Amino acid sequence: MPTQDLAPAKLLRIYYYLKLTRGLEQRVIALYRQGRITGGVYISAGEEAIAVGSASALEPDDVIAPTHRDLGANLMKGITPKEYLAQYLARQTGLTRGRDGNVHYGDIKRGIIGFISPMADLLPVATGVGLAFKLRRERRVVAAFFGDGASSRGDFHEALNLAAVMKLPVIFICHNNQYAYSTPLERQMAVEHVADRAKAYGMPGVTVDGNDVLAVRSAVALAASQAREGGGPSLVEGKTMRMRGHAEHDDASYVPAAMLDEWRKRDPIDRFETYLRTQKILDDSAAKEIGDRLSTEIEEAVSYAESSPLPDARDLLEGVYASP
Amino acid sequence: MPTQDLAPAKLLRIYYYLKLTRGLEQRVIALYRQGRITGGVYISAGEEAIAVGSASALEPDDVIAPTHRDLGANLMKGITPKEYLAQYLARQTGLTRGRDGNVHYGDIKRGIIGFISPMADLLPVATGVGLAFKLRRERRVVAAFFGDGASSRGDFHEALNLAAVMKLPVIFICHNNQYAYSTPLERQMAVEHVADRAKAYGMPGVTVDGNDVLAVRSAVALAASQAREGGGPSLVEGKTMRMRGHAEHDDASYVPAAMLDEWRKRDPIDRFETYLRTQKILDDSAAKEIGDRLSTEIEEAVSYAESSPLPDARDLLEGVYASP
Amino acid sequence: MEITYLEAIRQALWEEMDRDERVFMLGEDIGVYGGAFKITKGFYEKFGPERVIDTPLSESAFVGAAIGAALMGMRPIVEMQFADFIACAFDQIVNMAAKHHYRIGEPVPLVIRAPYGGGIGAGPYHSQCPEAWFFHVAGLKLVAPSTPRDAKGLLKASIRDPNPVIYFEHKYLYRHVKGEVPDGDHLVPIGKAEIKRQGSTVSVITYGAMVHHSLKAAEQLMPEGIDLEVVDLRTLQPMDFETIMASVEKTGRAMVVHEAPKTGGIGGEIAARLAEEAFRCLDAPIFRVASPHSPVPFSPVLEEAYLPNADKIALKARELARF
Amino acid sequence: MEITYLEAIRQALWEEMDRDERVFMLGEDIGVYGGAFKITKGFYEKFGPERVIDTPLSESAFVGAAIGAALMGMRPIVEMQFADFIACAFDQIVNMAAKHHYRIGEPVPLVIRAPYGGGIGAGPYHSQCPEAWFFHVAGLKLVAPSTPRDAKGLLKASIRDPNPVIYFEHKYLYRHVKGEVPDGDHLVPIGKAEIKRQGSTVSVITYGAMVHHSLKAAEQLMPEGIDLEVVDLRTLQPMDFETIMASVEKTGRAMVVHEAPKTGGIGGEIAARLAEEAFRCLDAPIFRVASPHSPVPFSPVLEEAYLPNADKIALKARELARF
Ligand SMILES: Cc1ncc(C[n+]2csc(CCOP(=O)(O)OP(=O)(O)O)c2C)c(N)n1
Ligand SMILES: Cc1ncc(C[n+]2csc(CCOP(=O)(O)OP(=O)(O)O)c2C)c(N)n1
Ligand SMILES: [Mg+2]
Ligand SMILES: [Mg+2]
Repeated sequence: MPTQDLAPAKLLRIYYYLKLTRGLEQRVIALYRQGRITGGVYISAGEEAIAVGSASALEPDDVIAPTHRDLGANLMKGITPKEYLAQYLARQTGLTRGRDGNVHYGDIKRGIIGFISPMADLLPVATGVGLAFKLRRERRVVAAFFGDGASSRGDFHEALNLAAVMKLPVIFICHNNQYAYSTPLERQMAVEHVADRAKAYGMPGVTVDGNDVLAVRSAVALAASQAREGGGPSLVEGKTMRMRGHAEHDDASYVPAAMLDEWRKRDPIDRFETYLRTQKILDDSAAKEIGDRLSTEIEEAVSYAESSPLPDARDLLEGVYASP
Repeated sequence: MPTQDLAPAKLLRIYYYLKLTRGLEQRVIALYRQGRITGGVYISAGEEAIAVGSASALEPDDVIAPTHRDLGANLMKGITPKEYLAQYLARQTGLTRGRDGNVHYGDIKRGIIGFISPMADLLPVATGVGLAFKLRRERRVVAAFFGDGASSRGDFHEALNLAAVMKLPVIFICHNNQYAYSTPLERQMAVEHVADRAKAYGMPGVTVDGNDVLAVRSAVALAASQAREGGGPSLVEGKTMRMRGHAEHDDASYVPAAMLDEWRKRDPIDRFETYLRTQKILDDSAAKEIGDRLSTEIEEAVSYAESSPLPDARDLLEGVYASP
Repeated sequence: MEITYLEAIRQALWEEMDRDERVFMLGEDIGVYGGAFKITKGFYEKFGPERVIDTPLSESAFVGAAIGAALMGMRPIVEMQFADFIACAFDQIVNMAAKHHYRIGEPVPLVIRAPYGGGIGAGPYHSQCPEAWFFHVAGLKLVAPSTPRDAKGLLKASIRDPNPVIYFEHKYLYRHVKGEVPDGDHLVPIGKAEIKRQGSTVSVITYGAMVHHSLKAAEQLMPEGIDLEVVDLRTLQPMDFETIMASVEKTGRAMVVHEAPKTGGIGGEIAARLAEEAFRCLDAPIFRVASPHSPVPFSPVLEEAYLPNADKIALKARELARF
Repeated sequence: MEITYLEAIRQALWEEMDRDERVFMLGEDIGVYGGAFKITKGFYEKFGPERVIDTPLSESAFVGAAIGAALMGMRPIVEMQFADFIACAFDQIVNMAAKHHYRIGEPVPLVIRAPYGGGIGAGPYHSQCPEAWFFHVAGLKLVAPSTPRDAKGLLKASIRDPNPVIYFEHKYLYRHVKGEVPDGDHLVPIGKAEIKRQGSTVSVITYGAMVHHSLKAAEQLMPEGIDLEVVDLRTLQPMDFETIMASVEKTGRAMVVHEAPKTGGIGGEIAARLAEEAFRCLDAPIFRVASPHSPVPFSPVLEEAYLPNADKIALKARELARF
């Protein structure tokens, strides 16, 4: 872990969001197995440090354009466990009021561009957010997340190029989790690092240990401060591993077991917890207290979601267009 | 000029096609000014060496996917001046029988994929040609041309990535002619060389003097021999200059005059002619003989085109679908 | 033996891959994984990685590559993971594939398999019916079977067709529909509709999953003396207007049913042609039953309200019969 | 004073840029060069490089960027160099821009200017009428003015609309059509058709360049006692069906005219709605005059045969009047 001058409160905040992310997703998996979730389930287990580390490096009025594995970042931007679970249960109280499902939600007021399925589509959109900041002389940045698979799409290229040419305050952050659905990295690209792709745009590209939350945080913080100073965009790649199937229906039998074993040892939350303990920032009782708090929050969220009303079919056609 | 072991006949063939390209296009400009052309006119003056040098490095059964500035390559692949002019005059004898115009033509039997307007669209298509070669174990390659502007499109990225991952026998050849319509390079990309973009794909990327026909030829020949041996794709960038407007309606007043003056001194045909003369491969009488032959050919082509019938409106709907 | 719609597609692919070396497949996760819907399960093992190609995540590139391979005489089959992502390859399809033969005179034999449609609780990005986007584009053929028999026969015909064909396979039908499929080299010609149920009161012109809902509506209405004729288009482009006309001439009443939104859907074209060409034999207005003008909602409550179904079809058919 | 259609567009852009700081433009070659059609000539000098942005050649990125800027409260106007290239941004438009408000409840105020249409001898890639691709997509508004007055008023209204609007500006009209435009802050509301010519025999429902051809056909037919009513849709989505209905109720005869190919065109929807909702007042079949099912050919000989024009409209209108 790179030593960083972070106050214990900040470190504990990171710890809290890592644990909240993991806890919420584990709960969703359990609900899924019980048939209580509507639709598929996308989990970020093992790669929470990228979402949380990145979001922890941002200012409150910065914006994120998340992927389907960025629950941690969404939570840090203010999405509540209740909203998240109500979304997974397709309730009226969910973030899209049942119009869209699972990880497809956002709220621009809280600085979150709603994720959509077509991979990499949010990268041009994030570029436009950066453009708005630049035109209005705001010292804000936007963090745009994407997967290794998404980096093969044309929209990735067009967005990074546009951001670089216009020197926009965008941080492109890659979850390199070794797979895109069943497709391993070597069938996705012929370069070693996704960060190598930055060279095509004349922007800095760095590769960090994506399972080291403070390493992610510091790389993103650096990129953010450059962006804020008018230095233009950067690409930050976090190497990590997708520890579950693409979605919960997928047993991921195409992933070698040894690979998972190897990565399990590098679990980002375990590592960070160990670090906090060695730094004497966390002890058993503090950990227990946080754990209890999280359990309560999560269970409250489950009850909230389950007792929330379903959408009303009479609203079906409401809001197809915005009214003036 | 890099010394290459090229027999004089080969060098004279290159010279011939350079001159034919220039001569035909000059004739088209004259016809355009007289109002005898249907539609716009796209000229490759000043960058003929890229098309001709590249095509001269290919084997007869290799395939090209040209841009709108690759007349020289099309001619070397067998397009005749008559067909070319009939196309510009939108005649029934043109390569598309009046269905499409100017530089939008091709003939797969002669190894030419028909160019279409959306920039970079042919790059994925060329990749598929390379895929067919690979699947059938044919030792053929495909040369896919594109402009500096086209390199900003998503299809460029997706195609180069796919070709690299699959190690396909494709040579991606860039006319870096400093402008995309009115847009100068620095508004198109934040890297110095288009060839830098090869680094994102793990393929070789080389930059050559695009106004040196033999330099282009040898770079493409090298890339072709690697591709033929299973070494996968390469990117070859020829630095050149678009010496006229984007099309003939465009006076290109946005291009600094000094820039044109500078590049005019590096005219690829003048330079190659000087080289041939110093090498004693060409003298006044040989040059005159070639010039006369070209004039005759070109004028015959003009007459042919002008006396060719217009398409017949009754055929309008013929061939929308291929019949089994 | 009855097989599923999914198995019918699988068989068609298998037989064509086996029959013709030029046929190969490309798409995301179709190899080792066997595809998001497991349609190509076992193909990688049988035909090898060269003919069952896992591509990078780049729809435009692999559709473009399929076009290039087709131009060189291959017979590529592209799998879209979901039809919704065909939007990412739109330019290659409409500008390159569709126009090439008209412009240059060279065939582009290419099949794009597009798993489409809703009713599976999958929301706005995994439920769309995008066939109308392509219906307006000359040079493309569009196929949308409703039964295992048609699914198999039409896919084989599509693979052998010298044109770019978009093959719309309905995700809801994959495992919900079973049926007999003739043995041997079973082909269903592109461009031929089929009367899936003879009837005398109202012609229901439909395709895809809505064929089944229409047949169900017909059963509901029988006791009321309303006898629906269900015309399954099977091919959307070129459309078999003769069969439609013959049916409407017989019944004098027509309704079009599709799952795609009504506005701008294919039903508009059918109704418009009937309003022009069958004016004299129409005894009643032409009705359309289709989804409303909105994205496909995710929540089952909303999706249920959104999608046409047997009840909604029966309701309109009753109204039409009584007109 | 009469101004051209092109000048009307220019004025609308200028006034809105002047009025509202949040309005800015992006596209290829719109800055120093002033755009392929010179519509933004002088804007770069007046409003500067930050508000008149020359982008790299990447339609998907700059449409996506416009969406992002719109989400942040800006009012971006995108110029497609030619409408044909909108295919390259299709996914961003239909999957991101169109669905965002329904899903998330946030407005996406965005205008995409699409110079479209043929009749200028420009062939398959610079002549397309792609409006039907988007007509089927909920969440988009589509506007297609025919006169300088409407061009200006509708563009200003589009820029102020909180939804993604595709503004189809017809290239043939740019310099071929002149007309008066009211002074001051002239707005034409989105969603309102206009009767461009009152008539009693046949309702011609049309838009874009075909409005002018229809008016010409009306003049041709006057001496024959055939009196066309020309309904200019002006907005395609949402469509002003009330005005269409009122006209058809009056005349009892309807034909739809558009330049886009007939199959799958917007005319199908209009005819279908009439066949359902105006059945009782129709005295004759509904005709459609539109381009055939092929790419737009390049040769003027072929394009002339391809495009609808006053003669072709008059021919069909005569047939309809006599029915
Ligand atoms: C354009 C597009 N094509 C296909 C898909 C189907 N799909 C969903 S996620 C996925 C893999 C994404 O891989 P990656 O970008 O590495 O993200 P990860 O899931 O590994 O986090 C695919 C192919 C999609 N969503 N979008
Ligand atoms: C996708 C797309 N967008 C816009 C255009 C309009 N256009 C035609 S050529 C051109 C510039 C091309 O620049 P470049 O690729 O550098 O080729 P060059 O003309 O300089 O040879 C543009 C913008 C197009 N043809 N395709
Ligand atoms: Mg991944
Ligand atoms: Mg250029």
